[in-house]
This record gives sequence, C-alpha cells and structure tokens, in this order.
Amino acid sequence: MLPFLIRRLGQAFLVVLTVGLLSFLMFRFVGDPVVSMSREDATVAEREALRESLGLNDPVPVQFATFIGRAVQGDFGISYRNQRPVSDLIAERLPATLELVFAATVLALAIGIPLGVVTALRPRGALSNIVQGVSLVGVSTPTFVTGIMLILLFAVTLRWLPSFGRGETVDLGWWSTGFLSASGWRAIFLPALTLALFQMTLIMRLVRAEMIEILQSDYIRFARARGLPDRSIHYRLALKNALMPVLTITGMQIGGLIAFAIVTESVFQWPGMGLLFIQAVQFVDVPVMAAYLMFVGLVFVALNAAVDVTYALVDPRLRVRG
Amino acid sequence: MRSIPALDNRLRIRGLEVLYGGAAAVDGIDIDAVPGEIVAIVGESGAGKSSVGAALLDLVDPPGEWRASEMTLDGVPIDYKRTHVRGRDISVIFQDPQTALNPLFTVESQLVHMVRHHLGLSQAEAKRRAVEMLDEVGIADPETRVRAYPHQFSGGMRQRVVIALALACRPRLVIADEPTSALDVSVRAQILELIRSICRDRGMACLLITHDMGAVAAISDRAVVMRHGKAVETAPTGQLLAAPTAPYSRTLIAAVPPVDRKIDRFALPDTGAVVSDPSLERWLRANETDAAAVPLAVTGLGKTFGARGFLKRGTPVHALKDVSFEIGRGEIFGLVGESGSGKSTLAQIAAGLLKPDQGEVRLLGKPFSAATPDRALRRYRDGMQMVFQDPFSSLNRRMSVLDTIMEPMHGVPRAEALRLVPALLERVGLPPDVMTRKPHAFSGGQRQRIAIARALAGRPSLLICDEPTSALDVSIQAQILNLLKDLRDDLGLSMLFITHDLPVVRQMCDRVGVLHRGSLVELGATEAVFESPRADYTRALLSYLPHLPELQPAS
Amino acid sequence: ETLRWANVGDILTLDPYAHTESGTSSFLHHIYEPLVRRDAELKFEPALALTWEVIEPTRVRFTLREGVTFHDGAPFTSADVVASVTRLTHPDARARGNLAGVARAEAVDDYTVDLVLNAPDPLLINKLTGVFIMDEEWLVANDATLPGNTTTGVVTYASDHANGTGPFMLESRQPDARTVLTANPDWWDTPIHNLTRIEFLPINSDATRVSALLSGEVDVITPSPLQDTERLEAAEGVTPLQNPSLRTIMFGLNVARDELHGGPNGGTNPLRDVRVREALWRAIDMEAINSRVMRGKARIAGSIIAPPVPGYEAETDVKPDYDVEAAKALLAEAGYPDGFATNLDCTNDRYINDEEICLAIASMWAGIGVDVELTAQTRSNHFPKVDRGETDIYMIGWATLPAMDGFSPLSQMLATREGDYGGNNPNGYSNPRVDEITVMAASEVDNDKRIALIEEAIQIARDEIAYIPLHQQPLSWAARDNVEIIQFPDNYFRAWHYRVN
Amino acid sequence: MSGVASPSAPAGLMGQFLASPKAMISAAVALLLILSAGFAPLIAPHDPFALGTFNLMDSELPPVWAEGGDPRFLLGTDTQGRDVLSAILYGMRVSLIVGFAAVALSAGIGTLLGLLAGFRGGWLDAVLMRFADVILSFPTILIALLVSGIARGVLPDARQGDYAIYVLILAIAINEWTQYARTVRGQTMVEASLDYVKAARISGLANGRILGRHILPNVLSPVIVIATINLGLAVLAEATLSFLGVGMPVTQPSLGTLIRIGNENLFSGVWWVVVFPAATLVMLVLSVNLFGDWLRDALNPRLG
Ligand SMILES: Nc1ncnc2c1ncn2[C@@H]1O[C@H](COP(=O)(O)OP(=O)(O)OP(=O)(O)O)[C@@H](O)[C@H]1O
Ligand SMILES: Nc1ncnc2c1ncn2[C@@H]1O[C@H](COP(=O)(O)OP(=O)(O)OP(=O)(O)O)[C@@H](O)[C@H]1O
Ligand SMILES: [Mg+2]
Ligand SMILES: [Mg+2]
Ligand code: NI
Repeated sequence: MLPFLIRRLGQAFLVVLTVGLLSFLMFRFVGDPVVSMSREDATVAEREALRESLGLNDPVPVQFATFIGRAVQGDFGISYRNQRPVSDLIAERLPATLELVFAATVLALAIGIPLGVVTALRPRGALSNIVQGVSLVGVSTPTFVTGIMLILLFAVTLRWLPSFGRGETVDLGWWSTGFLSASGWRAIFLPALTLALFQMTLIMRLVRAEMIEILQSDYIRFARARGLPDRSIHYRLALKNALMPVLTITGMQIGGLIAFAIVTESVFQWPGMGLLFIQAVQFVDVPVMAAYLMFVGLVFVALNAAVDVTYALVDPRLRVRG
Repeated sequence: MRSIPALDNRLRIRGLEVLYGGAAAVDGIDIDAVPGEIVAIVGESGAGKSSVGAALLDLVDPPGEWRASEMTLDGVPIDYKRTHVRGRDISVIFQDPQTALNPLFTVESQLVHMVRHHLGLSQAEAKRRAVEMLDEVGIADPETRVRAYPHQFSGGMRQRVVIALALACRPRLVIADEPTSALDVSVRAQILELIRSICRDRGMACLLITHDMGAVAAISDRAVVMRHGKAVETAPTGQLLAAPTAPYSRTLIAAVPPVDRKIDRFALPDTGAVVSDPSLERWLRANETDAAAVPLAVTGLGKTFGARGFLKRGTPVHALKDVSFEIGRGEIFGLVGESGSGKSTLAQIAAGLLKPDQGEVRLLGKPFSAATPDRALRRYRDGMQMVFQDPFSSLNRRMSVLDTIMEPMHGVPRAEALRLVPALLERVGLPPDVMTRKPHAFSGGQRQRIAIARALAGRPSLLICDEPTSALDVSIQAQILNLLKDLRDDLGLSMLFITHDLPVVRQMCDRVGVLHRGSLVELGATEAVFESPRADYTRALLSYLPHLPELQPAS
Repeated sequence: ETLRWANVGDILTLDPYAHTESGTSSFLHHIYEPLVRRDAELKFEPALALTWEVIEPTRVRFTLREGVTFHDGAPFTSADVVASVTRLTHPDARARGNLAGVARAEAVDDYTVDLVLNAPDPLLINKLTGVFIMDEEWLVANDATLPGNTTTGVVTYASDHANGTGPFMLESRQPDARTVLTANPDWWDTPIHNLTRIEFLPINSDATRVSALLSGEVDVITPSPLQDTERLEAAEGVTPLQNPSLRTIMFGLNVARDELHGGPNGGTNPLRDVRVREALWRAIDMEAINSRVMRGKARIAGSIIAPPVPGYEAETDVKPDYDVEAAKALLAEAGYPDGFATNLDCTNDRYINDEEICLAIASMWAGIGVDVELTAQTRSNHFPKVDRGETDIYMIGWATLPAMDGFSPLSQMLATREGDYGGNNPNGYSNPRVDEITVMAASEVDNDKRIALIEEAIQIARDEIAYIPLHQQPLSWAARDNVEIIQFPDNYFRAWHYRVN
Repeated sequence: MSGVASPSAPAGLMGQFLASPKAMISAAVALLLILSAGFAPLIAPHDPFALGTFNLMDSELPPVWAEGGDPRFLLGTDTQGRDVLSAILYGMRVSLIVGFAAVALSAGIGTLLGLLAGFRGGWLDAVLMRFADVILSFPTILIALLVSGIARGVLPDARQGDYAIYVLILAIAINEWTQYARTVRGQTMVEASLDYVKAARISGLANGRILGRHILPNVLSPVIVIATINLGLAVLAEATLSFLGVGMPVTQPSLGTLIRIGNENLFSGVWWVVVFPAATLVMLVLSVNLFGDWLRDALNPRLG
C-alpha cells in the first residue's frame, strides 16, 4: 500500500505542477487584469503603476517562479477582484460545489443504475428503447438550455422550486450546508438534476453494457443453472459485478462534474467554485483562476487514487493479501 | 463392467430436439440413466452434446428452442415451471472453474445463498451445510476456507467448489459439461474420481458430456456417441471402446491417441493421400540452410518474470531454470509438463519473442541471448516458424487466407505467390478456393491448417508447435497430427512440439523433455521415458494417464 | 418591508476603498455615506457635511453634521474624515484615484475639517460624492487602517465587515448568494423609504434573473434585459422600468496609424479624413437600431455626453441625418469610391446589446462598401486591445462617472495622450485647442467659465467627429408592481428613496 | 465439416442495418442534416454570413405560417433580420465542421498515441497516460479558454473570427483524444498479446507494419463507435463553449452561437430564434448518437 501511496503522491505533484504551468501560461492570454482593476477613467500612469505593482512587467520565468514558489507553500495570493485571500474564497465556495456535485452524483446513480438494469434485462424491449431515447434527448440538449427550461417549468410556471441560489444554509464549522434546511433541499434539486443529466445517461449506458456482458458470463449461467431466482441473479449477483466499472467512471466523472458545474452554477446562481471561476475569468482574476485550476487538478488526482483504493477494497481479487 | 441397468430409470428422455433458428442441433435423441450411473455423451465438437445438457436444464439460449416427447425424472415428467427443478432436482457442473464462480462473493455466501433458496434452511444451518459440502468435495480445512474468495483457490480446488455448489442441494441428476477439460492432468484424475464416488455413494445419476475418451473410459458406465445431433451409438462403455459398431464411433475411437504403445499414423478413413504439387515441394526445399547447423540448441536457459499485477504485489516467478537440450535435424522433440511449467515461455524464447535472462539459444547456428539487440531479432527468426495453440487468435480476423499465408513469403513475386498459396492449401488439406475468405468462415481444425500453411510459407527448417491441437477435438487432432507427421517425413522439418497431453507425445515425438516448475527433469527418447521414467515427477505424471485397455489396436 | 433586489453581479467587497466598480459603490452607499451626496435630481446635497467653502484655492473647509452615529453607536466626528481620507489616499488603496488631487485632511475641531489639495480642483465636490466615510475607532480597533491590497498582501477586516452611517446596516453577507441589510433606526435623515430589510441577491444569468422576478422570488431586478420588456409588460404584477442613463455609447476611431489593421487601403488611413468619419456616421441608421435592438428605449446621441452632464449643449447634440447616398458620396469625395476595409472591435458583455449594435452597424456599413471585420469579445480582452492601439474602430461607453461632469471625457478621451490626460485616448486624436482647454478647465474654479470651455471642446470634437456617438443607453430595470422605484441616470440604486407597498 | 459464419460478419452489418428501423431512421436524419449543411450555400435562401445582405428592419419576423410572417423568411428572422433558416443551415455547417474536424483530429491523435502506448508499453505508456490524466483534469471549457488565450497571444494581430473555429476544434480535440487513446491502448494491449501478432513477428514484419497492418484494423471498430458518439458531443461542446463566450463569433454563428443568442430572447416571444436552432441541434446530436449506439450494439457480437 505504501509504495502505491507514494507513487500517487508523486503523480499528484506532477499533475498539479503541470496544471500550474498550463494555467500560468493561460493567464498571459486571457486578458489584462489591470483593466478590470482600475477605474474607467484611470490615467495611463495609474494603470502602469498598478501593472508594475502586480509584477506583470517582470520576465515570464520570474513570474512563474514566484507563482510556483508561493503555490507550493499553499499561498495562492490574494484575489485581484475581492482583495481577499484566495484560499478563503475557495474554502468558502467549496461546500456549495461539493454538495451540488454530490447531489448530482447521487441522483445520477439513483436513476441511472435502475434504468441501466432495466434496459439491460430487455435490451430490445420497448421500454428500453423509450428510456434510451429520452435520455439521449436529455444529453443532446445543451446544459444551459436544459437549465433554463427547468427553471421556466418548475420555478416560473409551476412555482414549485426556486430558480436560483442555495436556499437557507446552516454553518457547521467552516462548512456551510444546504442539506439541513427545507429550502436548501428545494434549491438543490434543479441544479443537481441539470448537472446529473449527462452522468445519468452515461451511467445508465454503462450499467446496461456491463450487465449485458455479465449476464452472458459463465458464473451467471452457472447461477441460473443452479436454479437461483432471476431477481437475485440480476440484482444481487450481476449488479454487483456490473457496478465495478461504474464506480470507476463515476469517480472519474466527478472531476468532470466539478468542471461542468461552471455552466450549471452560472445558470442557477449557485454560489460555488464554478461561479467563482467564471467571474474570475471575466475579471482576469489570475490568483483565483490559478488556484481553481490547480485545485481541480488535485481533486482529479485524489479521485483517481480514491477510485483505485475503493476498487481494491470492493474487488477481493485486488485486496492486499496477508 | 456393469450390466445395462434395469427399468427403474432415474432419467428418461425420448425424442429430444434442440433447434437454433430452425436448424436442429439435437435431432431426436433418447437417453436413459439409472441412479448412480454415469452416462457419457461423446462426439465431435458441435455435435450437440452441450445442447442436450442445456435442454435438460431448460437453459437453451433464447433464439433456440427445445422439445421432447418425454422427459421424466424418477418417472415424473419434469415441470420446469416449478422453482426448484434447477439446482435441487437437476444440477450442473460447468467446464471452466476460472469463470464459473462469481469473483466478488465468498464461497460461503454463494453456497449459503444456494441452499437457503432451495432448501429453506436457516442461516446457521446453511453455513453448516456449506462447510460440510466443502469437506465432502475434499477441501482441507473447510471451516476457514469457506470464507475465502474464488480467486484464493487453485484451479482444481475451484472445480471442487463448483462441484460443491452443484451438489449442495443433493440433486438427483447432475450434468457435467466438460468438467475436466480446463484442468491439469493430475487434478483431472482427482476430479473424475470425486464425481465417480459421489454418484456412487449418493445414487445420483450423471450425464458426463466430454470429448475426453480417457475420462469416458475411466468413470462412465455407458456412453452415447453423438454426431450431427443424433445418437449414432449407445453402448456400455467397455463395449463401445473395445468394439464400436457404428462407422463414426470407429473413427472416433481410432482418433484417440493410445497411451500404451506407439502407432505410426492415426487410422482415419477420410484422410486420403495428400495431394502434393512437385513444384511446391521443390520451392519448400529450396530454402534449406546449411545442413550442418543444429536446428535448435538451448543451453542453460533461465527466465524470471518480475512480480506483476495491481500494486506490484507477489513474488517473482522463475518460469525457466537452467534448461538445456538440442533438437536434431528432422527430429520431433516433445516438451511436456503441467500448466505453468514454462513450456510456452521456452517456445517464445526459442522464437525470439521473449528475451532469456540467462543462457543462450542457437537457432540454426544463430545465437540469441539477453545481450542480443532487438534489431538482430528479425534475422534470428529466419528459418523458424511457429504454430500456436489457439487457432482463433492466431489468425488475424480481418485478413484473408491469401494475405495471411503470403505474409511470411518474403521476396516472392505476387504472381508466384498466387500459384504457391493454393498449392500450400492443398498440401494442408484445404480446397484452394478458400483463399479469399476470412478466418471466421472456418472451423477450428481448418484454421489450424491455415496456420500450418502460413508456417510452411516461411519455408522453415524448424517448426515450433505450442500445443497445436489442444483446442481441437480428438478426430480433428488426429488429422492435424497426421499432417504434421507427414510434413516432417516429406520435408525433413525439425519440430519443437509442446503439449501437456502425454499420449500425443508418445505418438508424435522422437525424443521428449519433461518440464517441471521451469526445470527440465527428464530428457530422453520417448519410448524410453514412457517405459522407464527416471524422474519421480515423470512417474507421477505417467500415473495419471487414463487407461484405455479396451481400446482396440489401431491398424 | 423587505426589498429583495436581484442584481447582475455581486458586490466585489465591503471595503469602499478597495474597488473601483460603480455597482459596488452603489450598494455600499446604503451602508456608508459621503460628505456630500446627490439628491433625487442628482444635485449636490449635504450629507455628512452640512456646508463647505473654499478658504484658500487649495484648502476647502467642511462643517460636519453633528449627532450622527455609526452603526456600532460611535459618534461621527472630524477624526473619522481624516482617517478616511488618509486611508483612501494611501498609495495602496485601489480607489485612491477617486480622490486624486487631495493631499490630506486636517481636523480643525470635532466638527470642522479641511481638505488640502495639490492644486485648485473644481470637481472636488463631485469626487466627494463617491468618498464614503469610515469610522476611525472601528478601523483602529479592527486593525483595518490600511486598505486591502493584492500586492502587499494586506487583507483587511473591512472587506467583509462594514460599519457606516448610512440608512441601512449590514446584517449578513454570503458572497454571490445573499447580502442582507436592515434599516438603521438611528439614521440622521428622515427616511422616505419604508424598508426594514434589503436582501441583495446577485443573479448573473439574465434569464434566471427575469425568471426570479416572474416567479415572485425577487422584487426588483437590475438590469432587466431590454428584449424581455414586452414579456414583462404582459406579465401579471411586474413592470419594466426604463429611463435614459448618462452612459453614451460611441465608436472611437484610430487616426494614429498610417494604415488600418483591417486593411492597407492603398497605404492610407481613411479614418483620418473627416469626410470618411462623417460618411460612417451617416450610414448608421440609429432609428432602426433604437427601434429594433434597443426597443425604442435609447436616446439617440449626437454629442459624446448626455444632457444631465454639465458641459452638455443641445446645439452640439446633433446627429447628421441617416443618408446612405450622402455617405457614399462623401466616401467617393474622400477618395474611397469603393469603400475600404476596417476592423470593428466591440465588447459583448459590457454595454446593453453591444454585440447586436455592432453587428447591425457592420451590416449597415457593408451597405456603403465598407468591408468590416467585426470582433465582439469580452471586456477584459477588448479594453486592453483598445488601449494598445490595436483597433481601428472600437466601441466605448462613457458615463462621466463618478464625477458626472463634462471634464471627464475632455481629459480622458479628447486630450492628447500625455501625462495625466488622454488615458482613454489611445487612438491618436489630437487637437491643440482641445489640449489647451483641458489644462485651463482643470483648474478653472469659476464654474461658468469652466463649463464654457468644456462646451467649446466638445463642440470641436463634434465638428471633427473625434468619436461617433450612437446613443445614451437606457437604464433597464424591472420590478414588482408593489415597489415604488426611482431610476437615477447614473445607474445608482438608492433604496432610501424606495417603498414597498 | 462446415464453416460457420460468425454473426458480426461485415455482410451481416448491412443486413442488420436494413433490419433496424432505428438505425435507418437515425442514419437518414443524420445524413439529411449533414447534407443540407454541406450544401448550405446552394440551398439556403440567404447568406447569413454576408454582413450587407440583411436588414435590421426585417428583424424578428415570425415564421411564414404565423401571423405577420414574411414569405422570404420561411422560419422567420432573428433579432438582426437574418433569415433563421439560412442561419441554421450555415450554423450547422460550422458546427459540423467543428465536430468532424475535432473528431478526426482527436481520433487520429488518440488512435496513434493509443497504439504506441499499448504496443510499446513501458515509460512511453506511463508518460502518455499520465499526460492524459492531466488533460482530463482540465475540462474542455478550460482548455478552450487556454487555447483561445494562447492563440490570441501568439497571433496578436489576428482577428477573433479568423481563428475561433480552429480554437474550438483544437480545444475539443485536445480534450477528447484521451478517450480514444485509452480505448485504443487497452484494445491494442489485448490484440498485441494475441498469437497472430506473434506470428506476424515471426514472419519478419517490422513493428510499424505490424501496427498498421494487423493491429490498427482490429482496434478500429471501437474508435468508429466512439467517434460517432463524440461527433454529437463535440457539436454540443461547441454550443456550450459559445454559451461561455469562447465559441464562434456572431458574424459566423454556429448552431451553438445561435442558441446562445436565441437564449437571450427566450422570454421575448421570438421563440423561433431559439426553438429552431435548438431543435436542429437536438435532432443532429440525437440522430448521430442513436446511430452510434446502434453501431456499437451491432459491432458487439454478444448482442447479435
Ligand atoms: N446459442 C446458439 N445459437 C445458435 N446456434 C447454437 C447456439 N448454441 C449452439 N449452437 C449450435 O448448435 C450446435 C451444437 O452445439 P453444442 O454446443 O451443443 O455442441 P457441443 O457438442 O457441445 O460442442 P463442443 O464440443 O464444441 O462443446 C452447433 O452447431 C452450434 O453452432
Ligand atoms: N509475461 C509474463 N509475466 C509474468 N509471468 C509470466 C508471464 N508469462 C508467463 N508467466 C509465468 O511463467 C510461468 C510459466 O508460464 P508458461 O506460459 O510458460 O507456462 P506453460 O507451461 O506454457 O503453461 P500452459 O500449459 O498453461 O500453457 C507461469 O507461472 C506464468 O504465470
Ligand atoms: Mg459443448
Ligand atoms: Mg502455454
Ligand atoms: Ni461436420
């Protein structure tokens, strides 16, 4: 286990460094922070002074070295936009995004898995075709359109659910959660659904493909030949095997969900990291962008590692012997 | 041998038919079995043997359907709508223990699930039963082993677990579909013995589906010979082996390589004289390299595989340890040994596909060792060709027969090649007009012939055959073996012949080496090794050999 | 009563000196107050200062209002003004430009304070309307006397806490989610409003913001997309609110270069020819743009400043008639009978329907043979590009804020780029008389003379077509019928004038 | 003895195709859309990319069948007076160019790298796969920002419209090659362990030839399946990027840009500006996906 962890750590370090380099390269080009930071009628001298003080006139390698040097110490600097420490901003926004991603994942699994099983058991049945068709329409529609449509239906027309925000949040230490209030639950539903739609379809298809494959396998045939009831074969035996790759993909996709939360969060005004990032991009808030990107990279590596470990725990063949 | 059983049949089948999309895979078969009796169903691949088993379990794959005019168990018609028919009345033992067990559940949970479902036992009783069952199938220390996962058992033990699962509810009839063909010789004998004793002790009837005549001879009471969905002969085993009456039965029996003596060729009625084109013969011989060079010499060969797999756990495997031997011109050298003994590793090193860690190989005088640079390998492989075990993966499924065979013909003009390929195909017993087809259009035996033709097209002096027939059924195996022998005789090919099938070795090889855990424990002339083995391991191996005393002497 | 106010963006910070964004100022005005504020007509009106007088050209004396307390109960005195001015003029303060020209503040007594200037400044009072006063004791007690700064790494308590004298007090703040204000019961002024609570709810997405209004989750949205006006009019219980604003949208024209980025055009820069500039202007059908793109809510402009801004003159504000033939004739006269090629750079997230306006105009210009390559991009890319002089024709909007005075475009957009002047004139426009006027107007304390100077410069700019003005874009808000709202042309939200019924 | 034809034979594929109405309908719809996009300049009544050809005074006309419709504009006009039908046809062209190019690029790169990684193994494999991890941790959106930012920096005088399409293609391709690479790598490892590859090696083929002649054709079918499905995803990704403002410029709107613009007019009653492009996009993605799905099932012998 130890060499594994060490390898993972090394890998995490490399990934984050690369991401850091890439994001750093990116800042040079997304725009000029000075414009957003100064008054509309700032004089040329004022702008120049600001640029100088931000170190934007230094040679690029110097800037990169400074940036990485501070980043490895966990210091991502201070946001250009809010003048608050970036780590605070990220910590403040993290709960919202993670709760959204978590809710979306749960929703995707809760709907995707049963649908996948149902469509696998009758791969050519009418129900299977309908479910697959509807889910495809869902993923064929751009997220931002789906989001607005859901708002129009559930918030404006039916007035069942709120169209924006997180509802009431409760602070548990530094973590602010929306799961402890009724309005929080109501608020998370639409964004989570919007975000989950793609994953849901993915999981459904994956479960379906895996189930079809597994249902043909020898051990399922053997189970059948021993007269075990279909329900227990499908849901107890086959599903457990089919869920292994689903676990991997779901784990990996969480990274993608965090990224896709950018769109969902800006449609639903969900006060998470995606919203923070998109605003940072508009403002050319370099420290926030850098921290966000490196954070997402880190989450990705961590998820990868977590998936591997879980895999090893769930699959007895991979468990450490002795 | 016991006499034909009385009328108190346990199983009685009349007029069983299995249809796949209109084509009859089983075409009206009658089978009977009495308690305690093992009825073997034999026949070539595709004869419909497994389909009989599937029909009995009502598990014929969807597009297929089955019907029978009569199907009774202990005189009562089998009603598949009842829940406990499968598993409690009729059970099954599958072929491959590697895939038949769900890897994610412990043996205990699989057993408990099974007995609780069928017998409605309490959790505690079911657990006790699980332990009993493991004990019964001969797994030592069942109390602890019961909580293990399938991957923690060896192949033989897994097959025992499969049997435990099949028999946990004490069925009256068990169908064993190739229960031993995935197992090593030593394990195979034990498993057969286990099935035999359980049937006898419990009075359970068993349908043993197999193409292993050794197994048939060893444990079955009666045998049904199937061909093209029909039973061509049903007779007590001893009688069938000694004096088959139906022509097909005779061919089948003749194709079984005898263990106890060497025969020249298998007496197969339908393989006539091989057509041979003299110009092909000339072309094939034109490449003969320096006659003095020893085709293959292996000295002090060693190979260790690092630990592999997830998280790099496990210990290194010494696949080969200090192996030395030589193959003379025109000689067929046999290499035997149980699974994992290093046979394929040796073949791959000899073929220059894998680098040895220690020692050296000389192929027609060209050296190959750990120090040989990769770019020298293409030269090294000149004059050598290989025939692989699995005829399905050894042909590129997207390449036509013509392209496949032409591949090793370097520098042969296309027009010439277009003339040679049909001749080669004829040489291996295939009609030349199959050239344009792709592999999926051929049966296993036919594919193996194509693979041999491809090997010949490389005009080798040395042919390495890694288990060339173990994927084929006996009658096809006999044909391929005959073909290889003819090629050796006609072309003077030298061969490294790898197999785990001792009878085959006896029929094919001039000399034989026995590998055990990577070491060559025995080396000598085949007859000498068979008659008076020196190594203990060889003796043990030979003792597992099935005895087919009733087999009539082949002509 | 609670007013739920959804705005397009969140405020950047609660620290009034750490940002330069007018939206944030507008919000903070509810918590903090300046010495002088603008009334409902945007005229100056005493706030924390009762009176002021220039006692020396570079010294202005303020008499402060007595009996004012900060939200934490501390009294407001001259020390607070001194501390605030010191903090704002600190070199690290992001907003120090808002008080450029002020050297320091000196307390005369508890309720009298002097501002010492570097040079006479006719716009001092204008500037002071945007200078919010903070509490000295509170700053000291919370170690917030230094303004927050990205470079120095100073993080200030004031960025997420607030203590002002204004009509509302901060109750809670969750960035990008909700900031809640409650009415200040001890406010020195007599409230017109009947609000007890303001919930400030940023909603970035236009469609979501409108949805929130339609679904009754918010009471007022700022801004409300123009194209949704009809829908909002039709909807039950909500009303769109539209009024002209101060912001003039115009095109800058690059005359600095010998050739345009958009094409060689025979080695010339056509934009240098005033006839070409006029042709371009004449070829724009502003009526069409106003009726279609702006839903008739914009005010078509001929001048670069809006009517309420000092320096505005109706005579200057004339747009040449839309006349394609005349435009073609002018081009031919200037030597471009077949038109020419140029780039057009626009924002797509800064002004109302900016992208649509540019697309429509590009299409109109194509009609007189001008081959336009249109780039519409985000502001953080647009403005640096403009500033580097890499554009030929570019869109810019100017509201003269926070000063709200004609001197702002004069010094920033018309004066030749040099020293403190011409910060927004990257396109090489230069007129000696305009430069002369700029210097004079900068220190002219006689307001009438000053206005005359500015009027002259703006007239010159109009005659030479230094910029092509398009329109004053409207303020477009929408609210539930039960809220009474006044829209101010400077786009400030002044909730102490609003009521919820 | 008789040869048995396997169910996944190519001849069977056509047969299966003709037997599946789902496959035929989706293929027909996809083909129709692709062709009409391809021939947009010939069939579109107007040229929506030519700035001088539309008139603001024609803006927001409803479709012909609605009250106030104008026969010149079958599906009405947008807020600029552009013909919605023509804009859709041209926009689909842009979307499809982006989609096809991105898919071709990513499939090409991914297949090549996957082949090398799977065949070579060792450090090359490790480096490529870790690199893929890094790429994966950078969502498409961020890559698009990065690429467009770098393009802007590298080509300082270039105009956004000129390279936006390449930026999009590159951004999507950079993100998606990893999928192909991973799949092809796995498949290559399986194929490379099969005996026919050893046979080819013994026959004296060089590694390059083995890869090209033997392995490539055998790993291609999953690539084709992923490609069809990714074509839809690429079109969608382009739309999302346009929504975030890094997509195609307004002067050359893609379907995504049209939807984004239309989205701004969602409440204003000019529904045709958003509904038609969105419906076209959904139809396109859906038909391509359905076809890809069918292809995957058809190429899977277990489902045959
Ligand atoms: N699911 C199926 N669909 C169509 N045809 C099938 C199916 N299963 C078996 N067959 C065909 O039925 C015939 C009999 O097959 P079966 O598996 O019973 O043969 P077998 O005697 O068990 O062969 P082997 O020794 O190779 O196991 C073969 O021709 C086979 O191709
Ligand atoms: N590439 C490899 N990496 C690691 N270990 C290997 C590798 N190939 C073979 N081995 C191990 O080397 C030993 C010898 O394997 P080999 O394939 O030569 O046996 P074999 O005699 O051909 O067996 P079989 O009869 O099953 O084909 C086995 O323990 C096997 O697990
Ligand atoms: Mg079988
Ligand atoms: Mg082997
Ligand atoms: Ni046959």
